[in-house]
Amino acid sequence: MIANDVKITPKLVAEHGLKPDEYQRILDLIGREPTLTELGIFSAMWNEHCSYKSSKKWLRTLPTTGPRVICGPGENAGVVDIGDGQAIIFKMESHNHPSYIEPYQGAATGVGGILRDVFTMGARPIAALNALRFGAPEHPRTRHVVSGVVAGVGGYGNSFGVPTIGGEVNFDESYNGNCLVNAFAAGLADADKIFYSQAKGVGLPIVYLGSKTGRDGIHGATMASAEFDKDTEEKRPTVQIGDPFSEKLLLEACLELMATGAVIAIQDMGAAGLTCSAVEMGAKGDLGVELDLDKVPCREEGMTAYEMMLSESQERMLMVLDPAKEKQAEAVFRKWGLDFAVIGYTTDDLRFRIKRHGEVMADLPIKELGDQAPEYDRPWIATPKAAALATSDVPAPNDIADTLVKIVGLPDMASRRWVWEQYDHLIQGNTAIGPGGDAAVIRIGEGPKALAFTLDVSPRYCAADPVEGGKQAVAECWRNLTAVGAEPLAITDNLNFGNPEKPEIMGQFVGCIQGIGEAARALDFPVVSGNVSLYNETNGKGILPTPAIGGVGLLPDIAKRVTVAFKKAGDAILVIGETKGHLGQSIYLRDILKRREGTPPPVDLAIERRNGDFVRSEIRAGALTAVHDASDGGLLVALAEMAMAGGVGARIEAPRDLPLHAWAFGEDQARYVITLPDAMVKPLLDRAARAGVPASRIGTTGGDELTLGSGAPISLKRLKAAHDGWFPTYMAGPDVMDAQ
Amino acid sequence: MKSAVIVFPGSNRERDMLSALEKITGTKPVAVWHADKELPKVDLVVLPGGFSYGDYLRTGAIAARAAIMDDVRKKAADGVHVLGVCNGFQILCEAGLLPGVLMRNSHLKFVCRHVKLEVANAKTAFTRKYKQGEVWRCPVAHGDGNYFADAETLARLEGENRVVFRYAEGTNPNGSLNDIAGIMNERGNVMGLMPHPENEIEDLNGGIEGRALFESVLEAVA
Amino acid sequence: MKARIKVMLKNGVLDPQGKAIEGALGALGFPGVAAVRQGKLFEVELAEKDPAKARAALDEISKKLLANTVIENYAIEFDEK
Amino acid sequence: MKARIKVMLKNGVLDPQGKAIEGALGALGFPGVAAVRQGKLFEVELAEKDPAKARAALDEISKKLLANTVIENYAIEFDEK
Ligand SMILES: Nc1ncnc2c1ncn2[C@@H]1O[C@H](COP(=O)(O)OP(=O)(O)O)[C@@H](O)[C@H]1O
Ligand SMILES: [Mg+2]
Repeated sequence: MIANDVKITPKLVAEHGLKPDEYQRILDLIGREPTLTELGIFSAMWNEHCSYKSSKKWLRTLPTTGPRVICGPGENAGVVDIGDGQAIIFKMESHNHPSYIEPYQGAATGVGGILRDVFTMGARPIAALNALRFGAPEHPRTRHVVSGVVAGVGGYGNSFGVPTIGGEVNFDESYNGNCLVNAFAAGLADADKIFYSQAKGVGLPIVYLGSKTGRDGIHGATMASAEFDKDTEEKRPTVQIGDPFSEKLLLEACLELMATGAVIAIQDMGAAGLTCSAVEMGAKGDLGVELDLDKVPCREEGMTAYEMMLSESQERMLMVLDPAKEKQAEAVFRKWGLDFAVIGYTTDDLRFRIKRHGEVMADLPIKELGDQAPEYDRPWIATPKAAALATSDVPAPNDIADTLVKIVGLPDMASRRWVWEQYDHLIQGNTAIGPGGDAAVIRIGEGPKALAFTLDVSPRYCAADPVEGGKQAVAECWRNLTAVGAEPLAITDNLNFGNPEKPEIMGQFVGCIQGIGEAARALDFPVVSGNVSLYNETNGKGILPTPAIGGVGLLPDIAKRVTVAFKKAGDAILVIGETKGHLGQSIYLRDILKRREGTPPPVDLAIERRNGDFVRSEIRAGALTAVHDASDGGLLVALAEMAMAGGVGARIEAPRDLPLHAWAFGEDQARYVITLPDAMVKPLLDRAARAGVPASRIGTTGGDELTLGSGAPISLKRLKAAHDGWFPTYMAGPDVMDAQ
Repeated sequence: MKSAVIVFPGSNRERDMLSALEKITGTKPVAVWHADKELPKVDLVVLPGGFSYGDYLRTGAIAARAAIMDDVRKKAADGVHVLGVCNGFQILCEAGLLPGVLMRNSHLKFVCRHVKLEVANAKTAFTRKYKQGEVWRCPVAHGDGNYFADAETLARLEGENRVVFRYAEGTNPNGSLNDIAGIMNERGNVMGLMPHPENEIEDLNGGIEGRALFESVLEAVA
Repeated sequence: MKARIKVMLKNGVLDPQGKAIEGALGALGFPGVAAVRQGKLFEVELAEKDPAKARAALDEISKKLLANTVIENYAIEFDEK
Repeated sequence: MKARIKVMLKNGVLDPQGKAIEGALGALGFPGVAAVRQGKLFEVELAEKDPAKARAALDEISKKLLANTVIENYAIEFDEK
């Protein structure tokens, strides 16, 4: 009989984030009242974060397989074959709520969590990226959140020793009370030495590894799925502290241990720590698990079973070990100064049994804990279609040059150097293209193979039209990989939305997934891992729908990579793809005219693919000297970025068939700006014509000014001052901790 | 040339260093564990970059008291070349093998970027393949690279030509005194520097001027 | 007026620094030392002469700047009372 | 026995963190605060019961590890004297 000394009241149930019908489901499942520890376990397993109860139905519609996919969603990270017996393992995960409460530690532990996901599978991390979204710059808390989050991302990754090579930073008032911190990590492993979480074998030791357990983040997982409100203050002590030093030791110890062949199954302790990891390992292997919590290394005295099962202390792992190699395994961990304790064993009775001080504190059916989690088909309303915006309804600026300078210095468009210089993007010595380009490129071993990485989404498009926005995010990701010469392989996603219990929000979610799915299928770009973060709301107001897409691409020969920078004077500048001057939802419309209107630019996936395949084949043939995709801000902004990056100006012809501002700032998709030697233009145009790809020459590089038609030249110096200046100037303001 | 790279808990550029040494010297260096008591017989001992012990307490402080450091001291006294890069430099200062200390960057942020280094003394075992006054590009990646020493020590360092590298052309990334990027001991066989020459050795890095540092030692010990 | 502000991690909050120092002390042969916690100490010079006002000002400064009250506690001390 | 070790930068040693705090205080509208210095505070639990021996041990620990005496001073305090 199981001790049941705490009366489970409806209030207690509600405090655990469980709805009355969900509690009833628990009662039906176990046929008695749960103990407090059991209630805690259910609340951890059945909250949104772990169970995906609102999103599962829709996630199933995503394409997750492909010739290169070794392991899709369902493990700690996705695994993709990159040839030569090697695999790339990657995933993205959010740490939004914790990062708003304590920006430094929230972001740091977010990075720690995703790195662990990757090396748990046997991979040595080779790249980290991060997609960050903050409130309006003028909001009193924004600066503090930015400085803390960036320092936290850097603080963890730099110390751990992974190059942080890219990501995104955006500002919007919808994130005022709810920043987004989406951390991506990728690691390299031998394709035949991947480690999974499925336990195998009865009576085998379950080993606890890493740091000690404290009362950190108890209720963290529940918090991550709860809306913010005025009580947020009280939830503060659940903040977890990251210890990148221990994580680095854990990495080295795990990889060393895996090489000995002692590891049968391994799972990191992330959200809901011991509970989630132990249940997953057992349930996947059709095995029961029995744990004796007295054996768990603890940092604090008098921890209860409840606390130990829900603690989110960082830098911990659970393994099922080959008993014959237990001594050897322990020696490895002792060498690295980490805790190592056998805390239980696998059983054949499919129960999840927890003991503390010799007493059974929980005894639950292990499969049902996961399988029988509630799943919802939440009501949803499709986002109403916005009215298209005619170009004639969008006034031209007085001065194109001034407008361009303004745009390149906008919070969303300015250089992110201030951010990425705080990240060690060079460690490991393989960074071929660092932050600041379309995609970052990392050499694999001694080459010539390399991988490209990028994170993308345009939340304003997703808000205006979730389906097109979802498509666009995937398409832009694909395009960014293509722009450096990579073959796009697969993606991970991080779906950040508001409260799914609201049909309009659920409609955004459903729409975005539909768009992501369509694009992923059309571009053969399967989803191999991901994460969902819901309830990103403050006082009833949701964030912009933000499905961040992380993409990985392969370059067979690193020597053939290209960057965005203009290389020298005298190169011809061409645009690939058609420019129609779509200004709906553009940066120009939003930030210069202060209007959030119209439809986002439509994405034609067939055209996307055709244009991209053409550009990639030209890059691989060595024909191009610079490539940049035209996205946020439009063509002229892309040209300015290429000029600034190379310190080389350009003379651009004005368009004949479009109003100048529509041509300059329209955000039509599937476009690339390329440069090549003058003499090569004719043959390239011929090849483009044969491939049915629109291509036209628009100018020539040279000088230190950007000149558009007969307009006054804009000096690169002036552009750079605006572009480079915004971030440092903004961040020089006072960083006040509790200005809420 | 035989070389050894010491691995402390939390070292994280040891792989970069091992690989650079192998590429440049043609000989595989030995990785030595911090808890070992003795170094193998080598011509060059390298303390690599990283965050030994998480940079907790003070950068390099805990590593400077590691078991292996006694033998590093002994080898240094015997004239073996010792190179500390970034965290390695911090450790050498904490261990008293080099004077002064590396404090938080003046802007209090970690900084990773390429700087310009001026060769302030080309007559050392670590710089003989550079020209005096030569300026080369090299990356830095640190949060505590702000070199500080009292006025007397500083005057001695300058007077004895023991400042080996300086940040040039206004690229001082951390506020260090006299733009100091690297210094050596009196005898000239122990040098520490904050920048990472091991990450500037092949075309992929965008420059290869870090090679000359290792090639200098190679020549010096030949 | 001179004041000191002590900032320490709240109880139960992981202190990786303290932990690393404990480890190092053990290795250095000081086994008798247990439970090291590392905090911050600020020495502040104030123009304000009125103790109540000075305390109020330091309180605000501590909350806004010196201590991260999500994870840290602080205490204010005056040199001469 | 519980003890506290205060570690502060010596006079004349640049304190980038203290400087930054001074700057921020000015910007935040606390002009009355001059000269902020940031130091470290260690709370240590000792097995040793004898005050003299404890002090000697702490002195050594401070010199050997907790303070870099090139730039820092330290002071030892016991909780109950
Ligand atoms: N949006 C998504 N698209 C595809 N797969 C997803 C998505 N969200 C989560 N997954 C997958 O579901 C599994 C569980 O995710 P998660 O709970 O975030 O992992 P972890 O337990 O490592 O934190 C993972 O394999 C993850 O890749
Ligand atoms: Mg995981």
